[in-house]
Amino acid sequence: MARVLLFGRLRDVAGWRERDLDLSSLFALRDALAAEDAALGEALFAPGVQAAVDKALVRGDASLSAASEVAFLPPMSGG
Amino acid sequence: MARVLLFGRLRDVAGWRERDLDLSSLFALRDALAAEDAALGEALFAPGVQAAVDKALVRGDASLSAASEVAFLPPMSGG
Amino acid sequence: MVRLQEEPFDAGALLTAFTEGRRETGAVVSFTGYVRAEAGTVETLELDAYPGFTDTAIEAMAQEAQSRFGLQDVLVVHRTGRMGPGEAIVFVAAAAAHRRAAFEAADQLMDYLKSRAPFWKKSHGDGGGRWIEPSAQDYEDAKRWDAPPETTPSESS
Amino acid sequence: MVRLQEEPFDAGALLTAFTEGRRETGAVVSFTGYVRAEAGTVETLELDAYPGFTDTAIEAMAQEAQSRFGLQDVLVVHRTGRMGPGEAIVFVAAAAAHRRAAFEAADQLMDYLKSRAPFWKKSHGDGGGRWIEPSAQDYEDAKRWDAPPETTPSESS
Repeated sequence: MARVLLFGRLRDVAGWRERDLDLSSLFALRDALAAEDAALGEALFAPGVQAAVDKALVRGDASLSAASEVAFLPPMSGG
Repeated sequence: MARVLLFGRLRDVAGWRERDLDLSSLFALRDALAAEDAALGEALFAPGVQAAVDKALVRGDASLSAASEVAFLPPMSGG
Repeated sequence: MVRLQEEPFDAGALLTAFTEGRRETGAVVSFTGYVRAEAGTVETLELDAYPGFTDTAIEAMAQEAQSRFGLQDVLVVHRTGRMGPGEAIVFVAAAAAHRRAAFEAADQLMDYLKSRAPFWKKSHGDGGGRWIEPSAQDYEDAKRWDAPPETTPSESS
Repeated sequence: MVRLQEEPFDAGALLTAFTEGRRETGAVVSFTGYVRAEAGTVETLELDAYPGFTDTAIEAMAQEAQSRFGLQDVLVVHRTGRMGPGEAIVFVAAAAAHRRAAFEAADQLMDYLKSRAPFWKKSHGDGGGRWIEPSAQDYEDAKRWDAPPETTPSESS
């Protein structure tokens, strides 16, 4: 059960901020979200959207454990 | 009777800050101060020392009235 | 020190606390950023942060500025959540022996914060909500500091 | 606004008053300068001003910065007389719609104040009193701003 967090406009698109999902890799998790919600899928694959696992940015795939925290981060606005 | 004000190190050299002197021009006033106190005279003619009459810097000579305020200003230190 | 908070802050009170008891400090520069009314177009601003990620990223920026400019101390306080016009959103203070270091550090830190800090910003106005990204100017401002320290703007000019 | 005073001031209290009720202001930069202890060498600093001349000169600097950088407001508070280490000697604040103008205005104003303001400064330390003039660095810093506004440091880099 990885915890999934959405930020910025991803929250508006999805209609939620936080969910628990039981998937073993980042790409599998993202594909599952896209399959369930096409608009969110499009937003997750949009340019500039990054993913963090346990508060560290990751490029490419990453394996997830039950305690993992996954965050999807649209382009940052600055402060 | 022009009022004469000294600032910065000129005060230390002269040993006074303010005096009234009855002279009709800036150059005559400066010469009188120099004649009376050679050390002050040297300090007044040192490079960078400016004079103000009625709070405005003057280059060259200026005539003085009884109500004139004359200030001798050594190089400014900044704040 | 970096602090994210939902509560409003008073910039002057932060400056008073920051400047207390500094006998070797010659210069303190502070920056306070506000939500502008922009003739009524911005009603409120909403700022999302990712706790544990956003503050860590800002702490890294603050430490980079501290070591680059030889600061004695640095403070960043940033609000999150909803804010109205006239409310302070960010406060940065830098203490140094000399003023140039304090000015440049606060300047760089603000440029980085405005363009690279992991926040997500939404303005709520007459036309509804709108997500905001850094302006081209913000990106340009931040790039000024990417050259090595030997060629910072003030030293090359 | 320019104020010369013998009394100590609290920079934070000045900033609080300066920032109050600004709905169109996006950025406030403040600078506070302190008498440094310098490992015990400076016991006190004595600053002579010429009332009616010194404040007029600083007012002209403040107005020049205000029009050059399009400031909404500017404040200079400068102490005169005797000050000890750790005491604030000068406070400058600049309010603008955008941060770049506020930073550059405060920066320029400080450079001008440090090199061109009509003060006479004496340090009283272990070795007796010593009159101080601006450093070569102070003169160089001030010269950065003498070019026309089109070529200020930040815009040319």
